[in-house]
Amino acid sequence: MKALAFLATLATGIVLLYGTRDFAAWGDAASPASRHVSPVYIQQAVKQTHVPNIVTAILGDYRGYDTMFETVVIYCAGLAVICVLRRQKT
Amino acid sequence: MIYQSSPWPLAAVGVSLLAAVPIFLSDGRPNLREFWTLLAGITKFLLIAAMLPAVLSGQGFVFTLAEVLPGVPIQLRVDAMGIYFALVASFLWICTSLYSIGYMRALKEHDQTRYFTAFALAIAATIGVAFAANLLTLYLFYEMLSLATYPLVTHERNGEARSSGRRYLTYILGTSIGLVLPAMLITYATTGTLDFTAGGIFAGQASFATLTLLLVLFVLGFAKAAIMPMHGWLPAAMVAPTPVSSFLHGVAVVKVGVFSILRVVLHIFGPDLLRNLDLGVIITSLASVTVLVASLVALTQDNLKRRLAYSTIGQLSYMVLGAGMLSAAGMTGGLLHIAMHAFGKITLFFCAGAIYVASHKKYISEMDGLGRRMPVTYGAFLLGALSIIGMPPLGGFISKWHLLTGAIETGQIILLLVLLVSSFLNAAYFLPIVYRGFFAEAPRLATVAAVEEAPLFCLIPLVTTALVSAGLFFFPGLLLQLVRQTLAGG
Amino acid sequence: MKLLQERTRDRLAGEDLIVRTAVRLLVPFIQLFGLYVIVHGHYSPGGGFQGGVILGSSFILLALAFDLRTSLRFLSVRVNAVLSNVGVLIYTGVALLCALAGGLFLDYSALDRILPLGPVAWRSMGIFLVELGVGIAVMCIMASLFWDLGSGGEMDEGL
Amino acid sequence: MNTPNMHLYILAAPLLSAFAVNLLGRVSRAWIGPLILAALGFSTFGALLTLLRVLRDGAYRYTVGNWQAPYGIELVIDPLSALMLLLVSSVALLATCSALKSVQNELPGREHLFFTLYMILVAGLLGLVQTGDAFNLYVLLEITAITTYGLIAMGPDRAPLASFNYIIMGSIGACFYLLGVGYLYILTGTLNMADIAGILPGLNAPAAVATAFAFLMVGLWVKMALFPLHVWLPNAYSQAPTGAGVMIAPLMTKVTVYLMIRVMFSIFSPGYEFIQHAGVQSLIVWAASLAILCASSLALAQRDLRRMLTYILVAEVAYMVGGVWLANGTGMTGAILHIVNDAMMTLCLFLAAAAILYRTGSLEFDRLHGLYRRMPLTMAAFTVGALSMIGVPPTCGFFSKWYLILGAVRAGHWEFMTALLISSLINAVLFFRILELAYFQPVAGLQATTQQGSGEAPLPMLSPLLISAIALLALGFGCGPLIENVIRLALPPGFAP
Amino acid sequence: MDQLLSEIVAKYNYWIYVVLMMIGFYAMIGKRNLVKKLLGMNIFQTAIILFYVSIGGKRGAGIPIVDKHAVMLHGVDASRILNPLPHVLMLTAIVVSVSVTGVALAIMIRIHRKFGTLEEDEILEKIGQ
Repeated sequence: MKALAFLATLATGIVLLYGTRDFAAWGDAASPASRHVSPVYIQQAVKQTHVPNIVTAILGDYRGYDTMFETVVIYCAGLAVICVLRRQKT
Repeated sequence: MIYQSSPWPLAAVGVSLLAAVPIFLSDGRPNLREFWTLLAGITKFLLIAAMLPAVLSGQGFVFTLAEVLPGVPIQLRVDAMGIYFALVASFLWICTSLYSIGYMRALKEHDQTRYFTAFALAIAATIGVAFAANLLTLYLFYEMLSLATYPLVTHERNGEARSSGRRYLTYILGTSIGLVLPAMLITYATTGTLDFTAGGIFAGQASFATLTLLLVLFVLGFAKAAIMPMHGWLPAAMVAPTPVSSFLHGVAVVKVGVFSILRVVLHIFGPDLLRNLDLGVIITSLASVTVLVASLVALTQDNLKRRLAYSTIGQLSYMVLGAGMLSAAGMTGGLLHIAMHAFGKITLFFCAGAIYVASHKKYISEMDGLGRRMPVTYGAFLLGALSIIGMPPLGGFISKWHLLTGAIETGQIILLLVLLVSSFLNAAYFLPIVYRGFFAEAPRLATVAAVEEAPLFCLIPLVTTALVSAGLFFFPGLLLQLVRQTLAGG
Repeated sequence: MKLLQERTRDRLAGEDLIVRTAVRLLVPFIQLFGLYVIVHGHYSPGGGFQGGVILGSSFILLALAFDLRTSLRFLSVRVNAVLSNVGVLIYTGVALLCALAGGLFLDYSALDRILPLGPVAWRSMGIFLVELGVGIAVMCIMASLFWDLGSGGEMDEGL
Repeated sequence: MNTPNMHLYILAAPLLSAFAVNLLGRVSRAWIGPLILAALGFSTFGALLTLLRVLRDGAYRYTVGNWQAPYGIELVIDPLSALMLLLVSSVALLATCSALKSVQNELPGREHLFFTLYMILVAGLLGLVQTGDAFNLYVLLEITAITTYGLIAMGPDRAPLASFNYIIMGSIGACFYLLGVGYLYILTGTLNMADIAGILPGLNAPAAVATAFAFLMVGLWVKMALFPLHVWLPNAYSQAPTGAGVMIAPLMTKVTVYLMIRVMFSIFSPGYEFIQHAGVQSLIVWAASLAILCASSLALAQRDLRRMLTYILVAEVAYMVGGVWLANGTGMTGAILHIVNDAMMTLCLFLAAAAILYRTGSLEFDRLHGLYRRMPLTMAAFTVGALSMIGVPPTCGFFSKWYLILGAVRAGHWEFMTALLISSLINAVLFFRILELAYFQPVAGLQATTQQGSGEAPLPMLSPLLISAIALLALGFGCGPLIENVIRLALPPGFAP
Repeated sequence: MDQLLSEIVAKYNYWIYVVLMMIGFYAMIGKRNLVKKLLGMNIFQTAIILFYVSIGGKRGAGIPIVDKHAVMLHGVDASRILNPLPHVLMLTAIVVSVSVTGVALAIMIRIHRKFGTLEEDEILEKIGQ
């Protein structure tokens, strides 16, 4: 069992590292991740939303749909805990 | 044959399907329930008879229920072959309904409502198979029949019924899912259609190996035809009440199996194709073995119904054998034997049931001298037995005759021998019953002395069927014409 | 009997007097800071989640320093439950309002048709609104998570 | 009614009703039923409209918050997702009718909590099927997961343990998926599925792309409980409260299979999976065949109706995965058709199980004796469901199986065909064993136990059951038009039934 | 060899997160104690968070909070500012991991109440008898 788990872990790690071969070096401002979408956020966010904190702008607006469900997630968590744990007054 | 779209086929199939509802609902009011049963039966027969003239004049009917798969709708189609089978089945349903009423009431059976409901469903499925326009539809009704008959086979609801019901389903469902379904799929994958077409649908689209495989799959897969080694369910199913055995395992279920095989041979493969590749030998060899072995086993059975069951297995293979000869006469014989054997065998089962009702005897060894107490029953039994043995002047003779000519035409002397030997065997296991009935010394027991004829409801049907199977010798015209049309590609 | 309870209560109080006093002093400031973090999320690190957690922590702190009942006095279970719903409802409500106002879902600028402040201003406004909702929801959930896990769902003494 | 936001109203209705249930439900139980039924009814109706619209005007994309595609989050409403919308909402609607009753019975005083989670779960599923954004998919996946954890943990004694194992496995699946998305993000700098699909072909990063694909797939397979990653499912689904089981069991796995199809054809392309990695493709079909056999034979070992059904569910998942990976239109059609059919079959069977449980108080095989006499309608519906699972025409199960096997034949994957046939036979054994038990009278000893609670289940549980049974037949007869008019359009480009 | 070394040096952030991930993953599937499983899950998620955040990194770039007016007047050089998107995503991921942890803890309390232990083996044998 443990050996199996260890092998699985090892395999996962190796595959993940193997995958990093094609990545740009860390902190490279020219990496695709920094070139494709994010520059637009950085340049446009303020103009489009009047919010200097770009993270907030993306969180609240560009990806607001995500954030909405994120709120629902934590709401569910609270609720689930109540369901599972809290004693109901009957 | 030209087909015109019309709801007649649907009506013919649906009437007993609908009848199942009122039959089920009128639980506890036997007379009303039986009224529905008979009404449905007669209506169905009349509907089918009404379509007969048109079919004879080369005019078929077709009705499409739903377009389920590209090129393969769920479709009903009335052609000569279909109506031939439907006619026989629906006529015998009426007789059986009458007989069941007498039998069930005489024995005060339990759950008669469920019994008659399932019966109605079963006949609907049978006619559905008869009128199926393609393999998928046939498969659909074939499965429906298997399921509808399960409650009938297990009617007794005891341990024995349970185990034989399990056996029944294992054989029937196992083969249909395990063999027929893949065969059907491969056929569809190669030809792109499943329609029954005169002359077959493989126009040189499949290799010899594929065709051989498919043929074996189909012939063994339709286990209702009880080709050995797929016959095990039939004797087991004899635990059912006698009307069930007589109708389903004398006529509907088993004949559906044979009918399906004939359909496949005639309208999926096509005789010419099989003849050219001479694949017929596969069928004939399987069938001949079954014929002989089954007849031999029948000799050893003391339980009357089991003996009849094994005789049925043998007789069914006659029909398959006829189809396997792939010669005009042979196939005529095969097709004709469906009807002839149906009338003969149902008479025999009716008699067995009547004997049971009257004397509660199952075993042949106990039946000494019974014939003198119930001459009508035994007379009918004699007629039925002779017909199946193939004596003139009885219907069985005609079909046997054609089979023999077919064997000679194709020049396969072995088949000729098989037929003759098995006919002797038939005589050997039927006639002693009659002999003991009439001439053997009855044991001085109150049980035998007290016996007299079964109730009228039981007698009328069995006399009728006996007379019909005699009449078919003199007036086979209609059936012959239908068979000829079928073979002419109707 | 009651007197006895009173006394034990006092003695307990005697033991961690400093902590309790400190907490009493701290809590208002913590809550104030939490609000600030929520509100000022536009201009500085922060936002609904961070602020909400800080607010929630203030109640957790109360429960830790005093006991669960005390923190329930400040934020009762019922109010908590209602507020958490309100928080999420604010978010989904705004989102839906945008759609009902004739725009697309979550398109704050569509709210301009209801109250004209200018589409871009409305985007900023909308973000503020939803952050507020998030803050409320997160605060309540954090508190109730702690209560339940801390007291095993009993919602009294606990710990 | 035909606004551009329809599909989001479909999603919002259950969400808002969840909050409403939580607020009003604690005031009075009477609110719960009407609220959620109204919400789900609306969703079903809206989903129908959406589907019709998509079939009329073709697929359309929707930018949430009116931000253009790669910057905002994009929703994709194509025939497939519209079909899934309708499936999810209608199945949920039917399941809810029965759940209302059984929850009232099993979790008295906690209905409002249960149904809040329940409705959020429905909303999450509805969101999952329409999102076109790889990360948004993860968030919604987690919503459905967390609600499911909660619902399952509400079950009787051993449920929490099952739920905990589910949490661990589910989190592994989600994390793997997230890693895959991360790799894709590093390579492409975007999270929008269509955008990624546009960029990937031009990339020269085989290792990273393969890693990303592998992790996305494995993550989803864990979530959909593809054998041998299924270990969490049987316990979780059979321990869950009945009310939760009737909805989770039919929908969760199917939606995850749908997500796999999404990822395979919206982010990656058939060319990538089936041509560049043909070896992997046939390997997975083999794996699926083995999975089918193992899961089916495991089902044989079960002595409890619901546990048996869960193992059949695992086998069915392998059906669909195999069907998709057959890499031809027929198999794909079979898989998509089976998503619909299997959802209905599972619903029907679980509803029947719920009804039986409600009456007999147990699903042990020994307790099923003589059910045909005591609850004929329930058993009739159960029989239809069973026949559909076995694949007997004209029930819908036959036709999806037909397409799957036909696809296997055309792709020359005989092992898959054999596996499907054998599992049909095993299903036949499984179900007729039960039907036999239910058909024959109890043996003397059990007389006492089976006497209690005779008669049909109450109408709220019976009616959805009967409707679903009829739906099975309707889907069977209507499968031709369904494929012609819907599924043909739902297939990825370049595939035909 | 040194090519590999330079690879590693250039991308050591990935190595770190992979090692963390492996620790967490092993704990999740290898350990028999429920608490350890849960901790493993948290480590796993932390690893993923590190991974994502490190994606956003740019050498010598500032935090993604800009001076409103400056940007309004004359835009901003994107290469001078960190990539904000991964941070947003990770906010979500953090919330999710918190929620899951909460639920898991609650369930664990239930389990402990029922079985009096959190060792999987003991629980299983308790179920056994």
